[in-house]
Amino acid sequence: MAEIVSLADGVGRLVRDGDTVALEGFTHLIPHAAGREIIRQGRRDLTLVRMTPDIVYDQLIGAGCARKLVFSWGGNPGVGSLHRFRDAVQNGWPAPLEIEEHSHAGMANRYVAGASGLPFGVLRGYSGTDLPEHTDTIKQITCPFTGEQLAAVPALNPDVSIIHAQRADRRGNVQIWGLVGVQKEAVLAARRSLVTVEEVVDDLEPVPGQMMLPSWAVTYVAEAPHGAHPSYAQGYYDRDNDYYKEWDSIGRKRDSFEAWVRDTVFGGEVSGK
Amino acid sequence: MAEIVSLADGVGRLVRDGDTVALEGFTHLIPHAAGREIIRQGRRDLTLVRMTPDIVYDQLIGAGCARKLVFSWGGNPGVGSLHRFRDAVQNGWPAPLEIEEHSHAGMANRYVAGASGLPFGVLRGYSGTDLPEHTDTIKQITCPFTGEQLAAVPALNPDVSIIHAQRADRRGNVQIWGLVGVQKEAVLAARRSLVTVEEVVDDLEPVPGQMMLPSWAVTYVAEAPHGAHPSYAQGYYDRDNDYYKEWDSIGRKRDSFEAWVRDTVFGGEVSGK
Amino acid sequence: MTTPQQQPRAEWTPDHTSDEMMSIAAARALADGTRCFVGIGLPSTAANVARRTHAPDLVLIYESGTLGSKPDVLPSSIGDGILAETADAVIGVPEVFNYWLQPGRIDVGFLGAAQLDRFGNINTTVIGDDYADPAVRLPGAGGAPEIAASCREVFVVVRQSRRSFVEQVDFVTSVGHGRGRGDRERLGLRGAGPTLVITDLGIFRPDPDTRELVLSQLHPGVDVEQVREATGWELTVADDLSTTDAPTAAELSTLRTLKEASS
Amino acid sequence: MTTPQQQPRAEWTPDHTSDEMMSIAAARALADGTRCFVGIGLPSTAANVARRTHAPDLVLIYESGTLGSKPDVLPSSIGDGILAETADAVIGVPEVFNYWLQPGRIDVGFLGAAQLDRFGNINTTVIGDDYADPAVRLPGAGGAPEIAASCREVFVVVRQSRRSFVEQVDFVTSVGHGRGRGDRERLGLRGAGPTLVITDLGIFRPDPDTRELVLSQLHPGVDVEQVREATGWELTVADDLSTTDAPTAAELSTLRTLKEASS
Repeated sequence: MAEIVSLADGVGRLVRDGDTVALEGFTHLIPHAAGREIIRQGRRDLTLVRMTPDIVYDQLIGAGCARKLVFSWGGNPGVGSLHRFRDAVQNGWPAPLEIEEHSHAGMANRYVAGASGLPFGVLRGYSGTDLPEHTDTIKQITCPFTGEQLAAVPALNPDVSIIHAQRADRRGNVQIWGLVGVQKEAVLAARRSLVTVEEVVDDLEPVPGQMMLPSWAVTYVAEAPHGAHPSYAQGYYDRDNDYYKEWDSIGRKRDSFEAWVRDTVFGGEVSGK
Repeated sequence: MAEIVSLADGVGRLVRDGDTVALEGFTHLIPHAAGREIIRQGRRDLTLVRMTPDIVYDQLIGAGCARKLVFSWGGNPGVGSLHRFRDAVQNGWPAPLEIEEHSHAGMANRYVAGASGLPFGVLRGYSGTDLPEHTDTIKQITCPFTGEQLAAVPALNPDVSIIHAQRADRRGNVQIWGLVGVQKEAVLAARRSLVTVEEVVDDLEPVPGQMMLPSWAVTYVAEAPHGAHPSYAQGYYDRDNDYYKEWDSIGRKRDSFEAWVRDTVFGGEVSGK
Repeated sequence: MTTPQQQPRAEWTPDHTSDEMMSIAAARALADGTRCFVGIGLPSTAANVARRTHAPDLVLIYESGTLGSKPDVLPSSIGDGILAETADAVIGVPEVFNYWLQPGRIDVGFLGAAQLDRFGNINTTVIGDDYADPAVRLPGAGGAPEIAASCREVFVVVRQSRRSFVEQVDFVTSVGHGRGRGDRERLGLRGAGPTLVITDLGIFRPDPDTRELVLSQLHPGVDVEQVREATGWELTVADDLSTTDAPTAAELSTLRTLKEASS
Repeated sequence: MTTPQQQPRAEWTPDHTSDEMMSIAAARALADGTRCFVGIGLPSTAANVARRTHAPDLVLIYESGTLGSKPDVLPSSIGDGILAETADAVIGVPEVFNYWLQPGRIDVGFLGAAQLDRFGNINTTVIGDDYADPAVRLPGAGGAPEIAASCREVFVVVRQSRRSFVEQVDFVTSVGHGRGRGDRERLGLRGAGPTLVITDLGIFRPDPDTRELVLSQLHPGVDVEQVREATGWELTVADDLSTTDAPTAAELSTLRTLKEASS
């Protein structure tokens, strides 16, 4: 059964230096509050896993939490580049960043394999691209029935997965709706998990399109209202498109980024509105 | 885009002698009306695929439509045996029935592979059982990363899959809710598909737990009110448990079964209430 | 799984039948909070009794796609609407097996059997030596092979006779302990296998060394000789053989209420 | 995919910019009823113009998990709430790739590119020869490799320059026609690959024999020399080179209304 804790306790008890950590949320319900809490707690040497490292990982990478990034698309969606990610890859600032690069289909199937208790997943992918030359977690496998060659990718089983959801009840059952991305797979693939939620309620009214995570499949639940900002939480608030544009200038320079860490992460200010 | 047709036309245009046909529906939404229509149209030499061949396949097998059965559990749920199935396997009546036998996990993964355009699926399954000795569609595969041995099963890609759903709109978009079983996979794995529905409506109001099949993923939609009877259609009618018990006596003897075919399938009577 | 007619062949007290004792003993084996993968028939009855007595937080998982069902009547099939309507989550069948069963998230797999052998292997496929020409064609595997492989442990509930309790099953549908200790590990099966077999006569547990099923508990009013008569191999009796507590009035009334409501 | 600032570098008429011509030409390429896997940025703009003009039944599929989205404003990311709220079906990301893209259910994959080469191969990974120490780190693959592999055909929309239109991409993120005819078959790629490349200067199609991208259409006001200047390989011009129809007033107003509403 998931225990309901504070965000600081949830991150503090679950995320350790050197862990492999996945924060998931595909454009919707990105766990930004948890990301800032990891920076605040000064975690180091993390292997960060995420299909779409966008602002939340630009922040963690810039703050020096990461040693390695496992990903398939790293950008500021609708705006452009992630400057902290680029600075780490191109200049090793604030620390060198090892990368393990896949496609979305490959990453999704790695999570599926992880959630399924299988050591690998199979897909029609990567053929003819330059990715297998640089990513040693892409191999070939032969169909035992047809002889066809397909791609195999190893399961992802993060030490900790963190996602954001709309609601949980007091027993720790989690309810998510709208775009659900790869969140269920990320939680089920992980050894430990934290779900931050907009609110904890007495009863979860059914919602069309809902995905439920039973309490016993989750380690901790923490209330973090507005915890997906600047991304959005369907039914609660919209995407803050201006923030994504603003991040382009905050993240562009090291000093403006460091000021953001100082003022917003450690200054205790609430980011955004 | 799915075309909306009559049940007779849908079955008539899609199901041909010798086809591999899957009627799916896991205890809920079993396409019984379509099964009777296949008997009525006198199809022969079908390879019938279904995880849980229950009454609907007992009827098709007894009526002589089937040459082969691909399945994982053949019984009358909550009641006992399928007498027509037993008579075919044990005595070859009315025709010998070849069987290809899997577990539920294996069958589910065969549909998943079929729906995914992959030639095979991988699972932790069958190890130590006597099934691989008798079923040549179970092989071993080695994980290219860990060296672990796992089971591989070939994709199922029926010529035709038939399912029953609660509703479709006039464009042929299909809405199902409640237990959704393996129906999406069965339709997506098939070359052609027929969805029978309780009703065709102007607009599909969202329902919690719904699964949607877009019109362009389906070949034909046919209205067949009460088409899942004696199984149930959540939101429409309950399971007719008495019918399942009654079937035990109808199916037990060849002559009572033949009377049922004559009277209920060809006599035009509506079965059950 | 076949459901023979209930035959109260040993009514040793006027208070309960041997079938009732079996269901109640099986129910007691489920600790509160356990995540239990429930087969239909005897296992489902027992699990629902448990949830209404000592284990209100028992998590019932049915292969039809329900996690945490809380039915208020006994479902007559594993896909009854009541299971979906009262579940914490409803999911597709592939997800049940791939995301929930296969990774070892389920504590107890609760299975029935047509034949069970000395090492807890289960047959629900064919009776007879020839698969191609069986004496009796049974329903087949269903979810059982992977339930038996992947749940942390397996409880089997079965009516005991020389027909059902055999030296070696005619067909291994679901692996128990193979031919003895070490076989599960060799086969890569990750759960502990059958740790408890509950019958209408008593309770069996695998010997820690040999993994042979050993009579460890007698239901009230049953003696060892009766069990030996109904066992198709040379029965071993545990040194610390004990007797099952008779059903309490509360247990019996819960079971009977459930049964009545569903008939 | 990076989104360079819009630079109306060739306003040959007072009526429209070269970027507008590009978006409208791209929109026209989508036949009504087409199932289109839409990348964000230029492809999304074009697809939404098409749906509002000649192709009301265009089926928009976004990798964030929406089938049949009908947004009334331009989504600012592939996961905008408007895409889910207006979709025929909302599904998880693994399902998008496994059940819908991989089996070849999608007619057109609509992609952007940072670099595109003579054979339509796409680079969105790194600029420079050394992957480990890149001159410019780009966002990476996203869904593109499998979109390019599995859609029945691929349309690419890209602003053309010697920087983006190169002899050979620095990194093959997504395969176009490899190094020429037969390469896709050899690699087991089941879709036809890029059949259309729409730029701000004109339209390219692969030569049926060599699979080299050949200029087949010029946008109004552009001449071949301008295209040659902006092409990083020795340009081949189709014998039947034609000129794109200028945007209609309806097309332009649709595009501008969409753009305004989203800014």
